[in-house]
Amino acid sequence: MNFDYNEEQQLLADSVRRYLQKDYDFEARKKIVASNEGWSAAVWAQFAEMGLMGLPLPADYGGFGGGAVDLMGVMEAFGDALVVEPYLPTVMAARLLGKHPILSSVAEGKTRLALAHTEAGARHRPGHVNVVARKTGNGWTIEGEKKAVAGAPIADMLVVSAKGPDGVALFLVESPSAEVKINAFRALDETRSADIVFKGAKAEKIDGGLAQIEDAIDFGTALVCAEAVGAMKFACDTTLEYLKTRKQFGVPIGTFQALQHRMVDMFIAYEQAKSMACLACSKVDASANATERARSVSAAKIKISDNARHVSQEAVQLHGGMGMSEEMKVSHTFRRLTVIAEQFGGADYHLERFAGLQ
Amino acid sequence: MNFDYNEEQQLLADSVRRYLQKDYDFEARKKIVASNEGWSAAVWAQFAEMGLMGLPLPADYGGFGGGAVDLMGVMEAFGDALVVEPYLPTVMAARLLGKHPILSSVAEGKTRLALAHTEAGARHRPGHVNVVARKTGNGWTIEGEKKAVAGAPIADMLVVSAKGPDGVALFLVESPSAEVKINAFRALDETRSADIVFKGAKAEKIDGGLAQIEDAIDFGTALVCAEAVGAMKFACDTTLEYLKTRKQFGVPIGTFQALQHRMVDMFIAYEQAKSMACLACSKVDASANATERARSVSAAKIKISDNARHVSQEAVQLHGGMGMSEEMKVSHTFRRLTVIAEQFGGADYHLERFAGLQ
Amino acid sequence: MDLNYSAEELSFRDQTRAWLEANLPKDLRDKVANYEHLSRDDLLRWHRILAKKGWVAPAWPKEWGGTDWNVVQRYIFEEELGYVGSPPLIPFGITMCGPVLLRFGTEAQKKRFLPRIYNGDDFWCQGYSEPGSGSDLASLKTKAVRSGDHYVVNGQKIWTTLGHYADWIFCLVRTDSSVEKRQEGISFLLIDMKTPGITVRPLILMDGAHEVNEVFFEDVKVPAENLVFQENKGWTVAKYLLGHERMNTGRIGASKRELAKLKDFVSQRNIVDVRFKDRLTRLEVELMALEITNLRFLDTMRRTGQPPGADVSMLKIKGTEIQQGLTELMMQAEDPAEAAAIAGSLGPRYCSMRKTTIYAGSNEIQRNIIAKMTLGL
Amino acid sequence: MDLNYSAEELSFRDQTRAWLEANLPKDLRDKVANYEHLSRDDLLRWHRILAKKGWVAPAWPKEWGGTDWNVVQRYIFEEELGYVGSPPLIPFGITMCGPVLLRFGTEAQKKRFLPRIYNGDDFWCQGYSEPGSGSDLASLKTKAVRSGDHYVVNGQKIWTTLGHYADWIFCLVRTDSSVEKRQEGISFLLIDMKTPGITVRPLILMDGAHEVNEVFFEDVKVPAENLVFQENKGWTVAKYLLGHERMNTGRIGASKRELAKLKDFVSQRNIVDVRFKDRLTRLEVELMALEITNLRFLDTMRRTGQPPGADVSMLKIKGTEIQQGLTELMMQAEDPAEAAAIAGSLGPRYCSMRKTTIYAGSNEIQRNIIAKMTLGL
Repeated sequence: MNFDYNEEQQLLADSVRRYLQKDYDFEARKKIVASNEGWSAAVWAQFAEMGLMGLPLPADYGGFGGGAVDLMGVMEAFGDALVVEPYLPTVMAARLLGKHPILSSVAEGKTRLALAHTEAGARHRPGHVNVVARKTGNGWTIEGEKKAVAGAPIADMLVVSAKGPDGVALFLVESPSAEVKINAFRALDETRSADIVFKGAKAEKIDGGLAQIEDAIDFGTALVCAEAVGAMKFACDTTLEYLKTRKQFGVPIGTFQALQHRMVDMFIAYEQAKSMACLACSKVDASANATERARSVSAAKIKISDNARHVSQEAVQLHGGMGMSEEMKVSHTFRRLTVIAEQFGGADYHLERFAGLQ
Repeated sequence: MNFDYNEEQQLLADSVRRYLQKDYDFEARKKIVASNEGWSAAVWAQFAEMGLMGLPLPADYGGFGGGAVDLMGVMEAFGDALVVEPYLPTVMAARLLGKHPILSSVAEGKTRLALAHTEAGARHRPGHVNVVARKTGNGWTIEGEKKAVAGAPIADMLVVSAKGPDGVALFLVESPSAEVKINAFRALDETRSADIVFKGAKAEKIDGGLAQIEDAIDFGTALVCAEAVGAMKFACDTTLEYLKTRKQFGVPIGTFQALQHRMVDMFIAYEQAKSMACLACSKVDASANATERARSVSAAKIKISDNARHVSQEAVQLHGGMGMSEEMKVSHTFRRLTVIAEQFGGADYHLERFAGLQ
Repeated sequence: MDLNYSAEELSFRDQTRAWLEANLPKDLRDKVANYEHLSRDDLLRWHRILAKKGWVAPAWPKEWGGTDWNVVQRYIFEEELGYVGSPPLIPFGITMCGPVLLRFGTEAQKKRFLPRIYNGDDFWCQGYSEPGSGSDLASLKTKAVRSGDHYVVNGQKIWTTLGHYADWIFCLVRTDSSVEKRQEGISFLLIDMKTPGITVRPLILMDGAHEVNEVFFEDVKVPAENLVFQENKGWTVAKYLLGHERMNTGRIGASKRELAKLKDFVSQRNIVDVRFKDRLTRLEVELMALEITNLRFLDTMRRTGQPPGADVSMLKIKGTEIQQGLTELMMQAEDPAEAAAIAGSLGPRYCSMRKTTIYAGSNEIQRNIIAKMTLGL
Repeated sequence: MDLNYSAEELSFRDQTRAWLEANLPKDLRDKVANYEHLSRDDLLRWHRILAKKGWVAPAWPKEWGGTDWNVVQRYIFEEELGYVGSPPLIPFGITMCGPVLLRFGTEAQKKRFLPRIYNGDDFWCQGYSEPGSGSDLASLKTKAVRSGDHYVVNGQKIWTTLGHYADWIFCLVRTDSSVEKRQEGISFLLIDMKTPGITVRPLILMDGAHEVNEVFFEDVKVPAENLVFQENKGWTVAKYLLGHERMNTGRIGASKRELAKLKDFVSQRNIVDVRFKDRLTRLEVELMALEITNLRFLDTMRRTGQPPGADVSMLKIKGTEIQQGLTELMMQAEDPAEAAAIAGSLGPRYCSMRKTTIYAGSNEIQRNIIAKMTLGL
């Protein structure tokens, strides 16, 4: 039993945190979000430089073979700083690429990926795939529409799930192209996302099917739990700071007991969420089977969804009008936590899934 | 639009309240609950004397033809005083007796009734009836088991639902007898109840079937909503009083803001519950059809169940240890509200029912 | 007991509804339905349509354009406005400045300002909150110093809703800093927004909308005739305003419209998850309860002729919780694959509605009020 | 990061569990499982079984019978006790009076009392709360006046758990009323319950159980040698006790057992309502989270060797909320037709569990503690 990060994990998390504090403060982030591209190539290069891109990749491709726990501290730091670069989409998609040679380029920070899986009406059910893959000569083509693909406007390659002759399979597709139409938008949390129309796009078949997709989504869910913990920590800390400094009626508003008790409940919600993020990441790395992994991830996501909503709403409320202002970072943390609450399925979806895995 | 009781309703409610304050205070009630019988014949006689028994009965049988709204003020007073006499079982059963001659005796306070309808596994679904009625010569006999029949140990006659040759029908049965075995118990709210075994009990068929049973249960549910409002009012008032008088750290605990806000939420919960009790009683009396009635009653019961639980739990919590003591009336109000929350179905049941009545 | 409106009230409601349905311009209705930005012109256009009909200030005395409606009729009218989905009637002129002038203004002030408010010639905003004074209004610091026939105002207001549209602002300002009781050194001033020295800076909220502002005053000269009531008695005016008309803070009409829309959406999307449906039902029930509670207050008010007590604060608490709940459910009802739609409209609206439990006296302040005034704690 | 126990810890757990399974008498286990009343003899019988094994006071120093287990082993042991469904180990002797004597007692006091506590010869209870002093302990009024070689005690204690079983009571009493700081006039006294002048009056709780009492002191003579630590320094002792060992306030083992039972019950009754199952899942998840949170505290404690901070109060808050939630769900799971069963056992248990958020420092007090000590508010 040990809840510490090991030395490498801690060093990495610390250096990421230091870097973000220096070069990714709220003002710097604001500029990135407002830019046309909505992400920073310089930041991405720095991530690669620090080894973040290679961290979860196989050693043969310049990676370190890290698991979810190895990424936890990084994701917490990202949640704190509200990083908008498509790190999570890239590592999720990379997880599905096995030992594909492109991973070397990913590790070097030269290639960004996205996982094009979500479709209209799926509501998070992983098997809901209507995009079609057809064999053509010695290759494949993809036809159909994917929705809300995180990081897609920034990605060079897409990992696409599609129904082939033998069921759901995975394909690698270049993006964008004449056959891959990217309808980009800025999501509620200010990351870039896209709906994608594939019109006979050329594709390379890669190994893996539904089981691998579920594994990648559980991996991503566990990481987003860790990111949520970082964001909640910021929300709690900044709210506490506000309660201590904001004065009304001649005293800090943190002297009012009703607000104290609500602050305590936020703090407990954060601690309970953190515990479940530890569980999810650990089990993604070390579960005996997919059911155990899925149960732990769903249990974690139930708590993270409930508590992300609770903490984000209370953080804004306890800030009063200031919490509503775009100029306050906490309002952006609110938006990110709002998205996280439903990302990869909200509490409803995971309650259903958990109950089905008894 | 008018939320007042009319003059007769107000006079009656006031006189019931005065009587209960005088002769049914907490100490008097304690003795009644502790008695072998678990009810007071003198109190019952007084109810009859005041016209409460006749109130909902037809004029031809010594009654006043009153509806749920006419009984509201009475039920609120009963909820305040935690009356354990089987008034509700009697008036619910009487509602099913149409113009049966026995009603004269009910109006005079000479006959108590109970509605034997609930069966194991029914979970409030009104059509779940397995007790059987068989035609024998010129009469009927009843066979089977009813559960948790409120007021049954005290009742002289039972209105029993049973499956006859033409579906669910209603029967009048004397109780107890060699063929009607009463297994009495004291319910969690200190009222008397019984499981009943019918072994070929002689029965008189009366008019009505499932529709009438649903009507009677909606009537009873609306009344229990009103009773809950009376009990919640007491819980709020006594808790507020406690907050004002109990001192800790040199000041009344009601000066602590966290407790103030929780007291306010109790108070609002009571007001919202009261509004829904008004709706339920009004609609029971004046709905255009059974669906409208059922929707209103279920809507009310959802709110009453949620708020009864909230108010009762908070009342005990804010009383600290004292709220746990049997010597404090509020602990008995807690028990009654706990039962009310599930009586005639809790929020879950009525959410399901409400959704089915769109 | 009768929970229904009388035949006369029903007929009033039907007529009101029919007129509103017929006279609310389609483009405005669509903008409201789609939560689109409403321009100054949009707001004034609707204001003037109502003014022309004589319905823009129902609570004013008949001589100034009021309708002579009783409290129930006024309530019905406002709920119908919400239900039909009209643009909001900006309260600063009609329901704030107007009543203040009617109660405390000089004849000259009334004649000068009331008709222009009524006809939508002047757009008003409110200068109450300051960076250091939110819930604790009496701590305000914006200073007005008398100098001959005018005041010189210096300071800053914040959260000034639609200040960037406004022609006039009514302000609480400090005219005496020496008094021990802070409430006793405050005055109520009317200030022309075109006066030199006034700067309006947008405060963008997290939904990206420009709705509120900071307003800075630097040596702003305000004619002394723009003082309302007596110098240093502004707190009396402010209190009158706060207690004035709080029968519609539940916004039940608007929430009914949102609920109906949500139900439509749910049946189009064929959402059958019992979890979602339960939340929807609980919100519907909460709204039913709130409407009846509101009518109970109204009934008491009509019967006693007395303004409602502090417990009317519960309408604001419950009403805003319901509004927030509705936007949250709407967002959850949407297919998560439609993230673009969520980012475009539902999400920002959810964000925006968080303000309802903060503004106009935060729900914490409302609970303090009930605790103190109603419960005696 | 590794959330699992080490191989050694797992083996310790398995051995502990196996021994408890084998040595917990069936009649006691059944009584606990059925929430039946436990007599003084029941409690002492189990106490003595553990004492004989050497496991009744794991945290005590080895010389007085302790086990030398580390914090993790002690935690595992207590959770296993809860999970197996053992009768409660009454804390007043072993985990309250014992540690106080070990820290503050004279050699004579240790020799006189500790072995009898260990062996279950004396049954102890706690005399802290008074009718006027609940959360505000320092306001206590029970007086002890020194008179020669003894104190004369007058006053009243309340909520004295199992006082009617007790041979001894440890009390906080006021020995100096003149001091300005109330905490400075309090002393810690050991009192033989057989001393003349002591009356124990049952306080029946709403579940009908006799568990707590009022204890009245009328000119009760207590030998001065029964003073622990210095006169007027009792508050030091009390604070030590409050901060002593709070690693198991979450009662996770017991809640796991209740959860397993509830799941059994649900599958027997074939309850498929998604509403009920969701509540069950959320409780299960909350319990999982609490267990990990608890282990995180434990890990920190083991690593740093420091006692936990005030934030450990969250274990009590969440643990009691879970316990209450479980009893509430259990009652809802039962067929409402089984009202007799609800009245007989489930209902009283639900009533009884309401006390968990009140006793041992109410959850409001726990929130105050976290706000002040951890958050610095």
